[in-house]
Amino acid sequence: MIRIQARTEPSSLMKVASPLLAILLTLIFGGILFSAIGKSPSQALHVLLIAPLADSYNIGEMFVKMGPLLLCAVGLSLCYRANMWNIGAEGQLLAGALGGSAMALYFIDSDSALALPITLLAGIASGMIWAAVPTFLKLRFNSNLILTTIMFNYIALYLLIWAVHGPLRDPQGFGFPESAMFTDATLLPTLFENSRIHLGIVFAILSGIIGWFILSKTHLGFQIRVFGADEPAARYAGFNSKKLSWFVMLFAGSLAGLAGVSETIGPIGQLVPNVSPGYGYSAIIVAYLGRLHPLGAIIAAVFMAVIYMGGDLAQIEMGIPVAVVSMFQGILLFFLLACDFFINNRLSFSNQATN
Amino acid sequence: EEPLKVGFIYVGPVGDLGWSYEHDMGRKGLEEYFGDKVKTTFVENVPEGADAERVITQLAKAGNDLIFTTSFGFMNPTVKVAKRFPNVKFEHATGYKLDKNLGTYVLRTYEGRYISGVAAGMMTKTNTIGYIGSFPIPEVIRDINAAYMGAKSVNPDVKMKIVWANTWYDPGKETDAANALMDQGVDVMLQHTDSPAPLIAAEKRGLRAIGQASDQSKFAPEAHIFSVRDDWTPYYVKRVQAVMDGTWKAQDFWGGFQDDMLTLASINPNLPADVRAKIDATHDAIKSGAFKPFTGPIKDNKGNIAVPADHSLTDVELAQVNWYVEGITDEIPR
Amino acid sequence: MDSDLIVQILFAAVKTGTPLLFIALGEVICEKSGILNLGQEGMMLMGAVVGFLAAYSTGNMGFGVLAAMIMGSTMSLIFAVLVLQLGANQVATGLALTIFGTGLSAFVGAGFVGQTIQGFPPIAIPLLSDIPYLGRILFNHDILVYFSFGMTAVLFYVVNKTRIGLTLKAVGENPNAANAIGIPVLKVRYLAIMFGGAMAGISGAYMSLVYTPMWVENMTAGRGWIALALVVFASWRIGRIMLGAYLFGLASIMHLVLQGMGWSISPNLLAMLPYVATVVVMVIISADHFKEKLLAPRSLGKPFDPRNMA
Amino acid sequence: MKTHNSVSRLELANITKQYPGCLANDNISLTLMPGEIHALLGENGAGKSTLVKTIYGVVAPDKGDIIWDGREVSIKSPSIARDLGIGMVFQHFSLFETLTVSQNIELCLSKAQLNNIGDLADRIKKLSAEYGLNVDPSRYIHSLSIGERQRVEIMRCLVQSVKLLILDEPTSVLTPQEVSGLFDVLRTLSKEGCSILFISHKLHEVTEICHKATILRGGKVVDTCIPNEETPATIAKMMVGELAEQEAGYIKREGTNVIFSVTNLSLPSKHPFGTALKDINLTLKAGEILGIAGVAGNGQDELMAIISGEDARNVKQAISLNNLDIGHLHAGERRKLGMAYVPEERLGRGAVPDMSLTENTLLTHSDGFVKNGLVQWQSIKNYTQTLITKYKVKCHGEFSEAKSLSGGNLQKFIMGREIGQNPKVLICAHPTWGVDVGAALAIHQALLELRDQGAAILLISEDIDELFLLADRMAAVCNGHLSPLVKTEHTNIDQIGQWMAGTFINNTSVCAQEQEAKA
Ligand SMILES: Nc1ncnc2c1ncn2[C@@H]1O[C@H](COP(=O)(O)OP(=O)(O)OP(=O)(O)O)[C@@H](O)[C@H]1O
Ligand SMILES: Nc1ncnc2c1ncn2[C@@H]1O[C@H](COP(=O)(O)OP(=O)(O)OP(=O)(O)O)[C@@H](O)[C@H]1O
Ligand SMILES: [Mg+2]
Ligand SMILES: [Mg+2]
Repeated sequence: MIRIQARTEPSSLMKVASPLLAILLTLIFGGILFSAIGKSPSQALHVLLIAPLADSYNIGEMFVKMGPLLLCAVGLSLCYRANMWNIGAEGQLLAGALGGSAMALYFIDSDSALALPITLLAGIASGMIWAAVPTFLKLRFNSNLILTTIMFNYIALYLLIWAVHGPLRDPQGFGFPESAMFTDATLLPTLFENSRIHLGIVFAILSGIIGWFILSKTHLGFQIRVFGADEPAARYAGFNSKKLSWFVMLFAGSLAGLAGVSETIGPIGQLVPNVSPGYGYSAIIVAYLGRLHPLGAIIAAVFMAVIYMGGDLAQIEMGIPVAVVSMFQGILLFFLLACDFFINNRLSFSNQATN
Repeated sequence: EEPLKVGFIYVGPVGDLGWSYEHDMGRKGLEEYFGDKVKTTFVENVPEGADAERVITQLAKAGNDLIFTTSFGFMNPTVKVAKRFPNVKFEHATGYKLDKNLGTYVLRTYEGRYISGVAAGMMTKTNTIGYIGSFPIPEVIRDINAAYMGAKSVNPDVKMKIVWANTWYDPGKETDAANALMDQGVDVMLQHTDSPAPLIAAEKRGLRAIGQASDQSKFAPEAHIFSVRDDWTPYYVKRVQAVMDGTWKAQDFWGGFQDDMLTLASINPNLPADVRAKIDATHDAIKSGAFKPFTGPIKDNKGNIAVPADHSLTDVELAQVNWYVEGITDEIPR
Repeated sequence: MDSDLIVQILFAAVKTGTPLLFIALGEVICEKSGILNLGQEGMMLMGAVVGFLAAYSTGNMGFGVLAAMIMGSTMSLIFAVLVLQLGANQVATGLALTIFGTGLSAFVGAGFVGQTIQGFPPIAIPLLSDIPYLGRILFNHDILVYFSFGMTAVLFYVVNKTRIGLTLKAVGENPNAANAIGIPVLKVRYLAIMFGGAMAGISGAYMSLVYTPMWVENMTAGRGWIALALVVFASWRIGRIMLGAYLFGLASIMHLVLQGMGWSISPNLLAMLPYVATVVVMVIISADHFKEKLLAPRSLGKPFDPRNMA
Repeated sequence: MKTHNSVSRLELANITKQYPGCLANDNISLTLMPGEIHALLGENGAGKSTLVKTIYGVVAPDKGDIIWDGREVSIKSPSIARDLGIGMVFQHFSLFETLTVSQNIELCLSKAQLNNIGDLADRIKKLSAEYGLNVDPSRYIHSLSIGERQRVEIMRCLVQSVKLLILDEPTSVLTPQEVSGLFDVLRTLSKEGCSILFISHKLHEVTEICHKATILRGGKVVDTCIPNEETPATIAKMMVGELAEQEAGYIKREGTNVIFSVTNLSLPSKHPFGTALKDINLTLKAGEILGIAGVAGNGQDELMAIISGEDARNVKQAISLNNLDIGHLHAGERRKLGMAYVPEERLGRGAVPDMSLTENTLLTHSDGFVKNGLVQWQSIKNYTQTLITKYKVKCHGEFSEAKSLSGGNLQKFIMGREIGQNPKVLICAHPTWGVDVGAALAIHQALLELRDQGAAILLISEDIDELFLLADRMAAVCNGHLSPLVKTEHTNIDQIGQWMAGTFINNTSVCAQEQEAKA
């Protein structure tokens, strides 16, 4: 008889093995799915998971895709570690894109060396403001953070759409909702030729390392972890909960804002209505896949970027509809979540309790 | 002989029954016409942000000879990719940036909209027609003007209420918008959004509506006056043929009734005879080129001359319409 | 505005609020048992597509609704197994369910885009619909709207007056204690989650069978998220959920109505209205600390594993 | 007393329960006669709670039989246990705060039982009167004091006529008066033929009321006895396995200068059902232990919160340390000035369950371990190891998670951590609540040692015996009022007991009245 038993201590082997097991199960399941719709499973899985990393162009694009995911996810990891249920990375990202673009347009005729840093700062500040309002409402009026951040996502979206149809619209753009293309002074430099990898990706990876450093090496990070794991203990210890809440929220807001501005002055090069295909929401998944660990988020962001790209490639190369791809992603996530069960539990194959 | 590879990139899902759906119908028409002389590929649901450039690049890298990028937001990414792949030909819908290997193509939807206005102006009993706008871009502003001029030409007292739904495609919201208009006395609905929801809403109330982009008659057998159908197939066939013949050149193309890219579909047989006759007459005049809706003198709603007498707006001028014609009391939202 | 227009607007507010009402009712029951399911959007889409397919292929609308409810709870069962049996994180599992449901619904519905069905006709309730104003606002709807009225009343009764309601609250407040006195915590949570799924399913069916009787991808357009906000907004009270759903319905059509009346504020700014209004109302309501604390299910979102029970 | 009957009420045979990493019950057998009050004794973690949960159907045993009234039964769930006539009062209460008393009781009854009872509220009122339990069926649990909550738990068992009542450490939260009230109820029940299984760490209670006792150690039955033939000391020996040191009495001290004081502190409660503090005045001298007695829920938590700064409301003038007003400082700042606290709840407040002992050291002890905002993990680790050795904390090592420690060991660790900061003032709440004899002794000695080094200690406890043992001066709280402070030698249990009931307030029982009004 097979029985489920709780482990005395979380298994560190399974912490590594469980994602691998999940991927294996997904491959099997995905294979069945693809053969069911009449596509070669091996080819489909290759296109979905390997092809995105198969050549230098694709690898570069993978980094481009992971950048905003990672920036948002690192901030969210810290928030969730502190029990601040910030669902608002999307809005903070859009605010960053909006604020940064406004600044980039202000510098449109400039070649000042300060234009780029100021533009970045404008984006960061806008993201922080967008995080600050729900934080303030929570701390001052006790409003539910999940709710206010979701609402602020929508508000940011409409604000951005309004701006791009109105004040920030390109006067030479035939009335289409796009800003003028930014000039070099405010564009993020790319790092390699023939690739869109830009400085924002360096920021993203740095943010992961900084997030890890804060959490595991600093007293502030320790306080954040205590605050999230056990709020009464944090209060007992005399940690300043308001300060911690502000810190994680503003940190997350600044990173999401940086992600937003980096998209507009990076690969896009102008403000458009669709800056984000939902990075702020996907980042929630990235944060959890990375186990709310900033370094884990780096790996998770790579992984998510790969399957998003794989989705597009699967359409191009095999005509697999995008719907199947998002089913595949959903299944993968289910398995990842399910396999974590074995970190704290194991199967035992006897029906007698042993000593 | 290798088939010609043609790539498409859509902003929405092909199942949206609207813009992307119609382009995909065009792609299917293309396949049907050429059989195995072409091989088409499409990518749906591509966001108009940083992803677009990658997907277009990947289509180019996958060996496509001709790539249609079918949404305005793909303009700058297409321009960038076109520079890097000089041997691949690109066509971008609704944009205005050209290059040696990059052409643009636009529908003269305002032609259909003018006929819609004529029909609506004749059919309205409350003298109030409604227009659901998506976003205030030139194409939509232009079409609002065309519709209103059409209505005014047959009914001098007609008023038009405009509601912006802020979406190209959200059946729920379009229903809300249609109901909001009909609550306020509108009895004929026009819409510049893509779902049949406004027709369904009109059908439920026993009022009238006009289908947009595809033949939407079956959603509202009673309410439906006619649909102005977008048909991309003729254009796609023509351009693919040009590539096959080696005659393809980048161009800025505007297509309408004359090019069979717009058609009146499923005109309701129960229309009064005079209405039917007027619709046919207007359609024929536009199709033959005898009548161009934006022909002066036209004043804007601030009283300025927008189109001088005896002048018809050129395509470039049409692309820049950012005023409402006289008689529309609203302001263009900013 | 004349009274006629006001009546029409309120009528529309009820209609617009109905899908939100359904899904929020499901979510509130789920949350009362201590489970936060962010998979609303996915379940709702599956309800919409399956409801449409069933109604389309059988020609029977009632069958469509039933199928949507079954589908919704089947989807929620995936969530339930992961969260309850395997102790997976609720937030992440819910989001995964949304991604999965979005894809699966598009896949399932691909062949049915552009098909039409008849939809539920409005039924004026005799006598009640003759009440001045109110009759036209409330009693001139289709059968699903009446079902939502009935559902609200039943849930109000069950949650506040019955043993089932007590059990639900007990499990949501303190699953360990509930387990200790012999309440089958997991079973209660399974049922609550599946009820939530069924309601999400019917909410989706309302979109595809009544509101705009057709299927298109992603047709729920974010209503699942709004429902989550509504539950908090209503402080987990059934009556307030109904009010909130209609208020949100009203706010989301008001900007269209105002435009029709010639207001020249940017439509994009007007479109923020419902969201801004929600935040403002929320701030006003939640200023009352004490009540809020008593009403929120105390174990919401926290894992519970009977095997680890001390 | 016992109704002698040939059939036993309950018989346990070879009950075994394995938890991951721990054999909680090892072949336990036990017999219980009708009307018998049977004590279950043992150190922390001996397996007492596990055994009674098995009987109540909350825990499924791996092995063993349960024989009820002569029939073998399988108790798969609490509802089956209740149908048999078994009722249980849990060590950690299983009440729902947002529900009323009668709703809580209803949840424990099956449909059939409910129908038998008729009107539940009436039945509760009737039983209330009969047993002197004073429970109002319409009140919400969150508005009840701990003592009242326990009466609800007992009421929950009484509404269905119980044949076996299980009480897991029922007295640890009661005043002496409440304890004797409880014992009256238990004796009445016993006379009616109800068997009682009684778990307590207070051995004199066991000798007072129990007919028989079973002693567990490490999950095994190690002994049985007739308690009134034994003394607490001999029973303790059976439990621990060696002769426990007797705590006969410690030297009392005078204290030197006043180092900490609270002056005219009045404060409304933050929580809807908390207690407001009313004109509290107290002084605390270096080198003394000031004990504060009181029934739970009379303002101790509020007092502790405002003194520690967890309650962040500004009471600048009211609290001073070394003649410095500190009432406006937040908790962290007060710690820096030399204050330390041991809270009542050790897991979840005094320590973070999922963090290692090393991390839990850093929780309150960051002085010297944080440089430029960076944590010096290596030195904290070393320091934690010394704490573990010094206070004989039983654990795998400094990396053990706090939740893996038993209550007593965790308490020793927390005491050690707080004492290790050389506090000028230590505020300590219920330091030995639910802790076994051996651990309690160690904790007492640590407190006395700290006092003798010149620290001022404020000891809040519900255990009067402990207060008399340790405190140099004493006071009592009742409904937010603080009684006068007296030297321990100058008072006695009786007077403190009366003060706990509020007699010091205008010499009348205002407290009782106010409590009435609150209800
Ligand atoms: N020398 C040390 N001694 C004890 N604990 C340490 C030491 N160095 C780091 N730590 C702790 O070990 C962990 C290392 O940090 P890490 O970034 O792995 O975070 P974590 O909280 O353990 O994350 P997770 O548990 O998700 O892996 C932190 O908890 C940190 O407090
Ligand atoms: N759910 C559980 N999982 C793992 N171990 C457990 C669990 N519950 C109890 N234990 C362990 O079983 C042993 C017996 O625990 P139990 O609660 O029965 O002790 P106890 O005698 O009641 O102690 P105390 O006097 O502290 O209440 C302890 O070592 C405890 O850590
Ligand atoms: Mg115990
Ligand atoms: Mg204990």
